[in-house]
Amino acid sequence: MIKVQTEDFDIGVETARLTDGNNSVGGLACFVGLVRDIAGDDSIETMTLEHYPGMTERQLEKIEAEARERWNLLDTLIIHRYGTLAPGDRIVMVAATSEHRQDALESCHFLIDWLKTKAPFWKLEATSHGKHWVEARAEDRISEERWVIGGQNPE
Amino acid sequence: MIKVQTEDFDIGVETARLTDGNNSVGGLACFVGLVRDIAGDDSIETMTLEHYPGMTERQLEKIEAEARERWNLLDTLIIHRYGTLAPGDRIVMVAATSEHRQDALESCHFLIDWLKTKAPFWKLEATSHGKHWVEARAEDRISEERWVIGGQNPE
Amino acid sequence: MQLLYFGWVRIKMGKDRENMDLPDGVANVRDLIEALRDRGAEYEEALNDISMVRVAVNQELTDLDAAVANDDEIALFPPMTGG
Amino acid sequence: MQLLYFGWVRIKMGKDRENMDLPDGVANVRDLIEALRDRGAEYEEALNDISMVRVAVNQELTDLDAAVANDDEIALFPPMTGG
Repeated sequence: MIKVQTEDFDIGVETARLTDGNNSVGGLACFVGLVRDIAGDDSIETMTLEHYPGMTERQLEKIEAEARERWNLLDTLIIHRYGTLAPGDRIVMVAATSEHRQDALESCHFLIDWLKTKAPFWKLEATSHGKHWVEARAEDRISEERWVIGGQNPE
Repeated sequence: MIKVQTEDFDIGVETARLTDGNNSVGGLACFVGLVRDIAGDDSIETMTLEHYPGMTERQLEKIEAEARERWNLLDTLIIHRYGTLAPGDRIVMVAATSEHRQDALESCHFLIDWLKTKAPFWKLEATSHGKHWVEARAEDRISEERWVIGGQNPE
Repeated sequence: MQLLYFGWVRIKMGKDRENMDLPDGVANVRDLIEALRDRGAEYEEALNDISMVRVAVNQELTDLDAAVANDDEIALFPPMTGG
Repeated sequence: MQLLYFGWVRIKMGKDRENMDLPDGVANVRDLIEALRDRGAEYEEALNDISMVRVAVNQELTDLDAAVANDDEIALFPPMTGG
Protein backbone atom coordinates (compact mmCIF):
# COMPACT_ATOMS: atom_id res chain seq x y z
CA MET A 1 0.00 0.00 0.00
CA ILE A 2 1.10 3.52 -0.87
CA LYS A 3 0.14 6.63 1.06
CA VAL A 4 1.30 10.14 0.17
CA GLN A 5 0.00 12.55 2.76
CA THR A 6 0.63 15.66 4.82
CA GLU A 7 -0.57 14.08 8.10
CA ASP A 8 1.62 12.23 10.53
CA PHE A 9 1.27 8.46 10.88
CA ASP A 10 1.29 6.10 13.85
CA ILE A 11 3.93 3.35 13.63
CA GLY A 12 1.99 1.10 16.01
CA VAL A 13 -1.24 1.40 14.03
CA GLU A 14 0.49 0.92 10.68
CA THR A 15 2.49 -2.12 11.75
CA ALA A 16 -0.62 -3.66 13.35
CA ARG A 17 -2.47 -3.29 10.04
CA LEU A 18 0.28 -5.28 8.34
CA THR A 19 0.26 -8.15 10.80
CA ASP A 20 -3.15 -8.39 12.49
CA GLY A 21 -5.24 -11.28 11.28
CA ASN A 22 -2.50 -12.76 9.11
CA ASN A 23 -0.85 -15.55 11.07
CA SER A 24 1.46 -16.53 8.25
CA VAL A 25 3.57 -13.44 9.02
CA GLY A 26 6.85 -14.52 10.61
CA GLY A 27 8.64 -11.19 10.35
CA LEU A 28 7.96 -7.50 9.96
CA ALA A 29 10.74 -5.08 9.05
CA CYS A 30 10.22 -1.37 9.00
CA PHE A 31 12.19 1.81 8.56
CA VAL A 32 11.11 5.30 9.57
CA GLY A 33 12.94 8.45 8.43
CA LEU A 34 12.74 11.58 10.57
CA VAL A 35 13.69 15.24 10.21
CA ARG A 36 17.03 15.86 11.91
CA ASP A 37 17.77 19.12 13.71
CA ILE A 38 21.20 19.56 12.13
CA ALA A 39 22.33 19.82 8.50
CA GLY A 40 26.11 20.14 8.32
CA ASP A 41 26.85 23.08 10.66
CA ASP A 42 23.38 24.61 10.46
CA SER A 43 20.49 24.00 12.78
CA ILE A 44 17.28 23.20 10.95
CA GLU A 45 14.11 25.09 11.75
CA THR A 46 11.82 23.44 9.20
CA MET A 47 11.99 21.11 6.25
CA THR A 48 9.47 21.56 3.45
CA LEU A 49 8.89 18.62 1.16
CA GLU A 50 7.60 19.27 -2.32
CA HIS A 51 6.57 16.43 -4.61
CA TYR A 52 5.12 15.67 -8.04
CA PRO A 53 1.57 14.46 -7.43
CA GLY A 54 0.69 11.61 -9.74
CA MET A 55 4.25 10.73 -10.59
CA THR A 56 5.03 10.19 -6.89
CA GLU A 57 2.36 7.53 -6.54
CA ARG A 58 3.46 5.87 -9.80
CA GLN A 59 7.08 5.74 -8.72
CA LEU A 60 6.26 4.41 -5.27
CA GLU A 61 4.00 1.76 -6.78
CA LYS A 62 6.78 0.70 -9.14
CA ILE A 63 9.27 0.41 -6.28
CA GLU A 64 6.76 -1.57 -4.24
CA ALA A 65 6.01 -3.88 -7.21
CA GLU A 66 9.74 -4.42 -7.73
CA ALA A 67 10.14 -5.45 -4.09
CA ARG A 68 7.23 -7.87 -4.32
CA GLU A 69 8.75 -9.42 -7.43
CA ARG A 70 12.19 -9.85 -5.92
CA TRP A 71 11.24 -11.10 -2.47
CA ASN A 72 8.64 -13.43 -1.08
CA LEU A 73 6.48 -10.87 0.73
CA LEU A 74 3.07 -10.96 2.33
CA ASP A 75 2.51 -7.22 2.43
CA THR A 76 4.31 -3.92 1.93
CA LEU A 77 3.69 -0.34 2.95
CA ILE A 78 5.15 2.99 1.91
CA ILE A 79 3.98 6.19 3.60
CA HIS A 80 5.61 9.45 2.49
CA ARG A 81 4.67 12.83 3.89
CA TYR A 82 4.99 16.20 2.16
CA GLY A 83 4.52 19.79 3.33
CA THR A 84 6.36 21.60 6.09
CA LEU A 85 7.84 19.50 8.89
CA ALA A 86 9.90 20.27 11.99
CA PRO A 87 12.88 18.44 13.54
CA GLY A 88 11.73 15.19 15.13
CA ASP A 89 8.82 14.79 12.70
CA ARG A 90 8.41 11.52 10.85
CA ILE A 91 8.88 11.88 7.07
CA VAL A 92 8.63 8.41 5.66
CA MET A 93 7.86 4.84 6.66
CA VAL A 94 8.50 1.69 4.68
CA ALA A 95 7.59 -1.77 5.92
CA ALA A 96 7.40 -5.32 4.66
CA THR A 97 6.04 -8.56 6.11
CA SER A 98 7.08 -12.06 5.10
CA GLU A 99 7.11 -15.63 6.32
CA HIS A 100 10.86 -15.58 6.84
CA ARG A 101 12.84 -12.66 8.17
CA GLN A 102 15.42 -12.20 5.41
CA ASP A 103 12.74 -11.31 2.84
CA ALA A 104 11.27 -8.64 5.10
CA LEU A 105 14.66 -7.22 6.12
CA GLU A 106 16.18 -7.06 2.66
CA SER A 107 13.10 -5.67 0.96
CA CYS A 108 12.68 -3.01 3.64
CA HIS A 109 16.26 -1.90 3.02
CA PHE A 110 15.65 -1.96 -0.74
CA LEU A 111 12.43 0.09 -0.46
CA ILE A 112 14.05 2.97 1.39
CA ASP A 113 17.22 2.90 -0.74
CA TRP A 114 15.30 3.16 -4.02
CA LEU A 115 12.84 5.67 -2.68
CA LYS A 116 15.71 8.06 -1.90
CA THR A 117 16.70 8.51 -5.54
CA LYS A 118 13.56 7.49 -7.45
CA ALA A 119 10.67 9.17 -5.63
CA PRO A 120 10.05 12.72 -6.93
CA PHE A 121 10.46 14.68 -3.70
CA TRP A 122 12.56 17.78 -3.12
CA LYS A 123 13.45 19.14 0.29
CA LEU A 124 13.87 22.77 1.24
CA GLU A 125 15.56 23.27 4.60
CA ALA A 126 15.05 26.49 6.51
CA THR A 127 18.08 26.97 8.77
CA SER A 128 19.47 29.70 10.97
CA HIS A 129 21.52 30.74 7.88
CA GLY A 130 18.66 30.83 5.40
CA LYS A 131 16.93 28.36 3.14
CA HIS A 132 18.58 25.83 0.92
CA TRP A 133 17.63 22.80 -1.12
CA VAL A 134 18.86 19.45 0.10
CA GLU A 135 21.24 18.09 -2.53
CA ALA A 136 21.15 14.53 -3.79
CA ARG A 137 23.95 12.58 -2.12
CA ALA A 138 26.45 10.43 -3.99
CA GLU A 139 26.10 7.76 -1.27
CA ASP A 140 22.39 7.49 -2.06
CA ARG A 141 23.18 6.78 -5.69
CA ILE A 142 25.62 4.08 -4.59
CA SER A 143 22.99 2.58 -2.25
CA GLU A 144 20.50 2.60 -5.11
CA GLU A 145 22.91 0.82 -7.44
CA ARG A 146 23.64 -1.87 -4.90
CA TRP A 147 20.16 -3.26 -5.69
CA VAL A 148 20.47 -3.12 -9.49
CA ILE A 149 20.31 -6.64 -10.97
CA GLY A 150 22.19 -7.41 -14.18
CA GLY A 151 22.26 -3.79 -15.29
CA GLN A 152 18.46 -3.64 -14.95
CA ASN A 153 17.50 -0.46 -13.15
CA PRO A 154 13.90 0.32 -14.04
CA GLU A 155 13.35 4.01 -13.28
CA MET B 1 18.08 -1.43 26.21
CA ILE B 2 17.31 -5.09 26.83
CA LYS B 3 13.96 -6.45 27.98
CA VAL B 4 13.24 -10.14 28.57
CA GLN B 5 9.62 -10.53 29.48
CA THR B 6 6.46 -12.61 29.21
CA GLU B 7 4.21 -9.60 28.39
CA ASP B 8 3.47 -8.36 24.92
CA PHE B 9 4.96 -5.04 23.77
CA ASP B 10 3.57 -2.13 21.78
CA ILE B 11 5.61 -1.30 18.67
CA GLY B 12 4.31 2.28 18.60
CA VAL B 13 5.22 2.94 22.23
CA GLU B 14 8.63 1.30 21.91
CA THR B 15 9.60 3.13 18.72
CA ALA B 16 8.37 6.44 20.18
CA ARG B 17 10.65 5.91 23.21
CA LEU B 18 13.60 5.56 20.85
CA THR B 19 12.92 8.74 18.88
CA ASP B 20 10.92 11.18 21.03
CA GLY B 21 12.97 14.09 22.29
CA ASN B 22 16.06 13.19 20.31
CA ASN B 23 16.07 15.30 17.17
CA SER B 24 19.39 13.97 15.95
CA VAL B 25 17.64 10.73 14.93
CA GLY B 26 17.46 10.55 11.14
CA GLY B 27 16.41 6.92 10.88
CA LEU B 28 14.81 4.15 12.91
CA ALA B 29 14.94 0.55 11.74
CA CYS B 30 13.08 -2.21 13.49
CA PHE B 31 12.28 -5.85 13.08
CA VAL B 32 9.52 -7.78 14.82
CA GLY B 33 9.30 -11.58 14.80
CA LEU B 34 5.93 -13.25 15.22
CA VAL B 35 4.63 -16.78 15.82
CA ARG B 36 3.53 -18.30 12.52
CA ASP B 37 0.55 -20.64 12.29
CA ILE B 38 2.38 -23.21 10.16
CA ALA B 39 5.55 -25.24 10.69
CA GLY B 40 6.27 -27.42 7.69
CA ASP B 41 3.00 -29.29 7.15
CA ASP B 42 1.73 -28.88 10.69
CA SER B 43 -0.50 -26.19 12.05
CA ILE B 44 0.84 -24.60 15.20
CA GLU B 45 -1.38 -24.31 18.27
CA THR B 46 1.12 -22.77 20.65
CA MET B 47 4.82 -22.01 20.86
CA THR B 48 6.48 -22.13 24.27
CA LEU B 49 9.76 -20.27 24.63
CA GLU B 50 12.15 -21.38 27.34
CA HIS B 51 15.28 -19.39 28.14
CA TYR B 52 18.28 -19.27 30.45
CA PRO B 53 17.65 -16.35 32.81
CA GLY B 54 20.83 -14.45 33.47
CA MET B 55 22.69 -15.77 30.46
CA THR B 56 19.96 -14.44 28.17
CA GLU B 57 20.43 -10.89 29.40
CA ARG B 58 24.21 -11.22 29.17
CA GLN B 59 24.08 -12.51 25.60
CA LEU B 60 21.62 -9.84 24.48
CA GLU B 61 23.76 -7.14 26.09
CA LYS B 62 26.82 -8.46 24.29
CA ILE B 63 25.02 -8.45 20.94
CA GLU B 64 23.76 -4.93 21.58
CA ALA B 65 27.27 -3.75 22.58
CA GLU B 66 28.70 -5.33 19.43
CA ALA B 67 26.18 -3.41 17.29
CA ARG B 68 26.99 -0.15 19.02
CA GLU B 69 30.69 -0.72 18.43
CA ARG B 70 30.29 -1.54 14.75
CA TRP B 71 27.77 1.12 13.75
CA ASN B 72 27.20 4.74 14.62
CA LEU B 73 24.02 4.38 16.64
CA LEU B 74 22.04 6.67 18.87
CA ASP B 75 20.01 3.98 20.61
CA THR B 76 19.18 0.30 20.41
CA LEU B 77 16.45 -1.93 21.79
CA ILE B 78 16.00 -5.68 22.10
CA ILE B 79 12.78 -7.08 23.56
CA HIS B 80 12.44 -10.86 23.74
CA ARG B 81 9.42 -12.64 25.15
CA TYR B 82 9.32 -16.08 26.74
CA GLY B 83 6.49 -18.31 27.90
CA THR B 84 3.60 -19.73 25.88
CA LEU B 85 2.53 -17.79 22.79
CA ALA B 86 -0.08 -18.32 20.08
CA PRO B 87 0.08 -17.78 16.30
CA GLY B 88 0.10 -14.06 15.53
CA ASP B 89 1.77 -13.18 18.82
CA ARG B 90 4.88 -11.00 18.77
CA ILE B 91 7.99 -12.83 20.00
CA VAL B 92 10.84 -10.41 19.55
CA MET B 93 11.58 -6.82 18.57
CA VAL B 94 14.94 -5.31 17.72
CA ALA B 95 15.38 -1.66 16.79
CA ALA B 96 18.15 0.85 16.22
CA THR B 97 18.23 4.60 15.69
CA SER B 98 20.99 6.55 13.96
CA GLU B 99 21.70 9.83 12.24
CA HIS B 100 21.96 8.13 8.85
CA ARG B 101 19.81 5.28 7.66
CA GLN B 102 22.43 2.70 6.70
CA ASP B 103 23.65 2.41 10.31
CA ALA B 104 20.13 1.77 11.60
CA LEU B 105 19.24 -0.67 8.81
CA GLU B 106 22.41 -2.74 8.92
CA SER B 107 22.58 -2.94 12.71
CA CYS B 108 18.91 -3.95 12.94
CA HIS B 109 19.59 -6.79 10.52
CA PHE B 110 22.69 -7.74 12.49
CA LEU B 111 20.84 -7.72 15.83
CA ILE B 112 18.19 -10.19 14.73
CA ASP B 113 20.65 -12.41 12.84
CA TRP B 114 22.93 -12.80 15.85
CA LEU B 115 20.10 -13.16 18.30
CA LYS B 116 18.83 -16.20 16.36
CA THR B 117 21.91 -18.30 17.12
CA LYS B 118 23.41 -16.60 20.19
CA ALA B 119 20.48 -15.93 22.51
CA PRO B 120 19.75 -18.91 24.79
CA PHE B 121 16.12 -19.56 23.86
CA TRP B 122 14.51 -22.86 22.91
CA LYS B 123 11.13 -23.20 21.28
CA LEU B 124 8.63 -26.00 21.80
CA GLU B 125 5.86 -26.04 19.21
CA ALA B 126 2.55 -27.73 20.00
CA THR B 127 1.00 -28.78 16.70
CA SER B 128 -1.92 -30.91 15.61
CA HIS B 129 0.59 -33.80 15.46
CA GLY B 130 2.11 -33.33 18.88
CA LYS B 131 4.89 -31.30 20.40
CA HIS B 132 8.34 -30.86 18.98
CA TRP B 133 11.36 -28.69 19.55
CA VAL B 134 12.20 -26.16 16.85
CA GLU B 135 15.56 -27.15 15.39
CA ALA B 136 18.35 -24.67 14.73
CA ARG B 137 18.42 -23.91 11.02
CA ALA B 138 21.55 -24.04 8.87
CA GLU B 139 20.47 -20.78 7.19
CA ASP B 140 20.55 -19.04 10.56
CA ARG B 141 24.13 -20.11 11.08
CA ILE B 142 24.99 -18.74 7.62
CA SER B 143 23.21 -15.46 8.41
CA GLU B 144 25.14 -15.25 11.66
CA GLU B 145 28.45 -15.81 9.92
CA ARG B 146 27.77 -13.12 7.36
CA TRP B 147 28.43 -10.60 10.15
CA VAL B 148 31.64 -12.17 11.43
CA ILE B 149 34.56 -9.81 10.93
CA GLY B 150 38.05 -11.22 10.31
CA GLY B 151 37.27 -14.52 11.99
CA GLN B 152 36.13 -12.69 15.14
CA ASN B 153 32.87 -14.16 16.34
CA PRO B 154 32.56 -13.34 20.02
CA GLU B 155 29.98 -15.70 21.48
CA MET C 1 2.34 20.76 -23.98
CA GLN C 2 2.10 21.08 -20.21
CA LEU C 3 5.41 21.98 -18.53
CA LEU C 4 5.91 21.40 -14.81
CA TYR C 5 8.81 22.65 -12.68
CA PHE C 6 9.88 21.45 -9.23
CA GLY C 7 12.50 22.26 -6.60
CA TRP C 8 15.02 24.92 -7.51
CA VAL C 9 14.03 24.68 -11.18
CA ARG C 10 10.60 25.98 -10.07
CA ILE C 11 12.15 28.73 -7.93
CA LYS C 12 14.47 29.93 -10.69
CA MET C 13 11.64 29.79 -13.24
CA GLY C 14 9.42 31.79 -10.90
CA LYS C 15 6.49 29.47 -11.71
CA ASP C 16 5.50 25.87 -11.19
CA ARG C 17 3.79 25.20 -14.53
CA GLU C 18 2.93 26.61 -17.93
CA ASN C 19 1.23 25.58 -21.13
CA MET C 20 3.18 26.02 -24.32
CA ASP C 21 2.97 24.87 -27.93
CA LEU C 22 5.77 22.55 -28.90
CA PRO C 23 8.39 24.92 -30.39
CA ASP C 24 9.32 24.35 -34.04
CA GLY C 25 12.10 21.87 -34.62
CA VAL C 26 11.88 20.32 -31.14
CA ALA C 27 11.90 16.52 -31.30
CA ASN C 28 13.31 15.51 -27.94
CA VAL C 29 13.89 16.76 -24.40
CA ARG C 30 17.34 18.13 -25.22
CA ASP C 31 15.91 20.24 -28.06
CA LEU C 32 13.15 21.45 -25.75
CA ILE C 33 15.56 22.57 -23.04
CA GLU C 34 17.67 24.41 -25.65
CA ALA C 35 14.54 26.14 -26.97
CA LEU C 36 13.42 27.08 -23.45
CA ARG C 37 16.79 28.62 -22.60
CA ASP C 38 16.22 31.18 -25.39
CA ARG C 39 12.97 32.35 -23.83
CA GLY C 40 14.48 34.58 -21.14
CA ALA C 41 16.87 35.02 -18.23
CA GLU C 42 14.84 32.88 -15.80
CA TYR C 43 14.87 29.93 -18.21
CA GLU C 44 18.58 30.36 -18.87
CA GLU C 45 19.17 30.52 -15.10
CA ALA C 46 17.08 27.43 -14.34
CA LEU C 47 18.35 25.27 -17.20
CA ASN C 48 21.91 26.54 -17.38
CA ASP C 49 23.53 23.33 -16.11
CA ILE C 50 21.76 20.61 -18.04
CA SER C 51 23.65 17.92 -16.10
CA MET C 52 21.70 18.93 -12.98
CA VAL C 53 18.28 18.74 -14.64
CA ARG C 54 16.18 15.59 -14.54
CA VAL C 55 13.14 15.02 -16.72
CA ALA C 56 9.88 13.08 -16.72
CA VAL C 57 7.62 12.77 -19.76
CA ASN C 58 4.05 11.87 -18.85
CA GLN C 59 5.17 11.12 -15.29
CA GLU C 60 7.79 8.61 -16.40
CA LEU C 61 11.40 9.35 -15.62
CA THR C 62 13.41 9.52 -18.83
CA ASP C 63 16.48 11.19 -20.36
CA LEU C 64 17.44 14.02 -22.71
CA ASP C 65 17.00 11.86 -25.81
CA ALA C 66 13.35 11.07 -25.07
CA ALA C 67 10.89 12.18 -27.76
CA VAL C 68 8.38 14.90 -26.87
CA ALA C 69 5.02 15.70 -28.48
CA ASN C 70 2.57 18.53 -28.11
CA ASP C 71 0.18 16.60 -25.86
CA ASP C 72 2.86 15.54 -23.39
CA GLU C 73 3.18 16.50 -19.73
CA ILE C 74 6.87 17.30 -19.31
CA ALA C 75 8.43 17.92 -15.92
CA LEU C 76 11.88 19.40 -15.30
CA PHE C 77 13.43 19.17 -11.84
CA PRO C 78 16.63 18.67 -9.82
CA PRO C 79 17.81 15.19 -8.78
CA MET C 80 15.17 13.69 -6.50
CA THR C 81 15.69 13.49 -2.74
CA GLY C 82 13.00 11.17 -1.43
CA GLY C 83 12.89 9.42 1.90
CA MET D 1 28.87 -27.52 40.83
CA GLN D 2 25.46 -26.36 39.68
CA LEU D 3 24.22 -28.09 36.51
CA LEU D 4 21.42 -26.58 34.42
CA TYR D 5 19.57 -28.25 31.54
CA PHE D 6 17.43 -26.62 28.85
CA GLY D 7 15.28 -27.64 25.86
CA TRP D 8 15.25 -31.32 25.01
CA VAL D 9 18.29 -31.89 27.21
CA ARG D 10 16.08 -30.89 30.13
CA ILE D 11 13.20 -33.10 28.94
CA LYS D 12 15.42 -36.15 28.46
CA MET D 13 17.10 -35.55 31.82
CA GLY D 14 13.73 -35.24 33.49
CA LYS D 15 14.98 -32.26 35.52
CA ASP D 16 16.08 -28.72 34.89
CA ARG D 17 18.93 -28.52 37.43
CA GLU D 18 20.96 -30.41 39.99
CA ASN D 19 23.87 -29.88 42.33
CA MET D 20 26.77 -32.27 42.08
CA ASP D 21 30.34 -32.50 43.26
CA LEU D 22 32.85 -32.32 40.47
CA PRO D 23 33.48 -36.03 39.62
CA ASP D 24 37.03 -37.28 40.07
CA GLY D 25 39.27 -36.86 37.04
CA VAL D 26 37.02 -34.30 35.36
CA ALA D 27 39.00 -31.31 34.10
CA ASN D 28 36.91 -30.02 31.22
CA VAL D 29 33.40 -30.07 29.77
CA ARG D 30 34.08 -33.14 27.64
CA ASP D 31 35.22 -35.11 30.70
CA LEU D 32 32.13 -33.95 32.57
CA ILE D 33 29.75 -35.09 29.84
CA GLU D 34 31.47 -38.48 29.70
CA ALA D 35 31.15 -38.80 33.48
CA LEU D 36 27.47 -37.79 33.39
CA ARG D 37 26.67 -40.39 30.73
CA ASP D 38 27.69 -43.11 33.19
CA ARG D 39 25.15 -41.92 35.75
CA GLY D 40 22.07 -43.49 34.17
CA ALA D 41 19.84 -44.01 31.15
CA GLU D 42 18.40 -40.48 31.20
CA TYR D 43 21.90 -38.95 31.09
CA GLU D 44 22.96 -41.34 28.32
CA GLU D 45 19.81 -40.45 26.38
CA ALA D 46 20.25 -36.68 26.79
CA LEU D 47 23.98 -36.54 26.11
CA ASN D 48 24.21 -39.37 23.59
CA ASP D 49 25.00 -37.15 20.59
CA ILE D 50 27.63 -34.79 21.91
CA SER D 51 27.67 -32.86 18.60
CA MET D 52 24.16 -31.64 19.40
CA VAL D 53 24.97 -30.41 22.89
CA ARG D 54 26.02 -26.84 23.57
CA VAL D 55 27.55 -25.67 26.81
CA ALA D 56 27.85 -22.53 28.89
CA VAL D 57 30.16 -22.21 31.88
CA ASN D 58 29.14 -19.45 34.26
CA GLN D 59 26.68 -18.17 31.66
CA GLU D 60 29.38 -17.81 29.00
CA LEU D 61 29.05 -19.90 25.87
CA THR D 62 32.08 -22.12 25.49
CA ASP D 63 33.18 -25.47 24.06
CA LEU D 64 34.01 -29.02 25.15
CA ASP D 65 37.60 -28.13 25.99
CA ALA D 66 36.63 -25.48 28.52
CA ALA D 67 37.91 -26.09 32.05
CA VAL D 68 35.35 -26.77 34.79
CA ALA D 69 35.68 -26.31 38.56
CA ASN D 70 33.53 -27.25 41.50
CA ASP D 71 32.08 -23.76 41.98
CA ASP D 72 31.00 -23.36 38.35
CA GLU D 73 27.48 -23.04 36.97
CA ILE D 74 27.43 -25.33 33.96
CA ALA D 75 24.55 -25.42 31.49
CA LEU D 76 23.96 -28.06 28.83
CA PHE D 77 21.43 -27.43 26.07
CA PRO D 78 20.58 -27.88 22.36
CA PRO D 79 21.63 -25.30 19.75
CA MET D 80 19.90 -22.03 20.59
CA THR D 81 16.90 -20.81 18.61
CA GLY D 82 16.40 -17.20 19.57
CA GLY D 83 14.37 -14.59 17.74
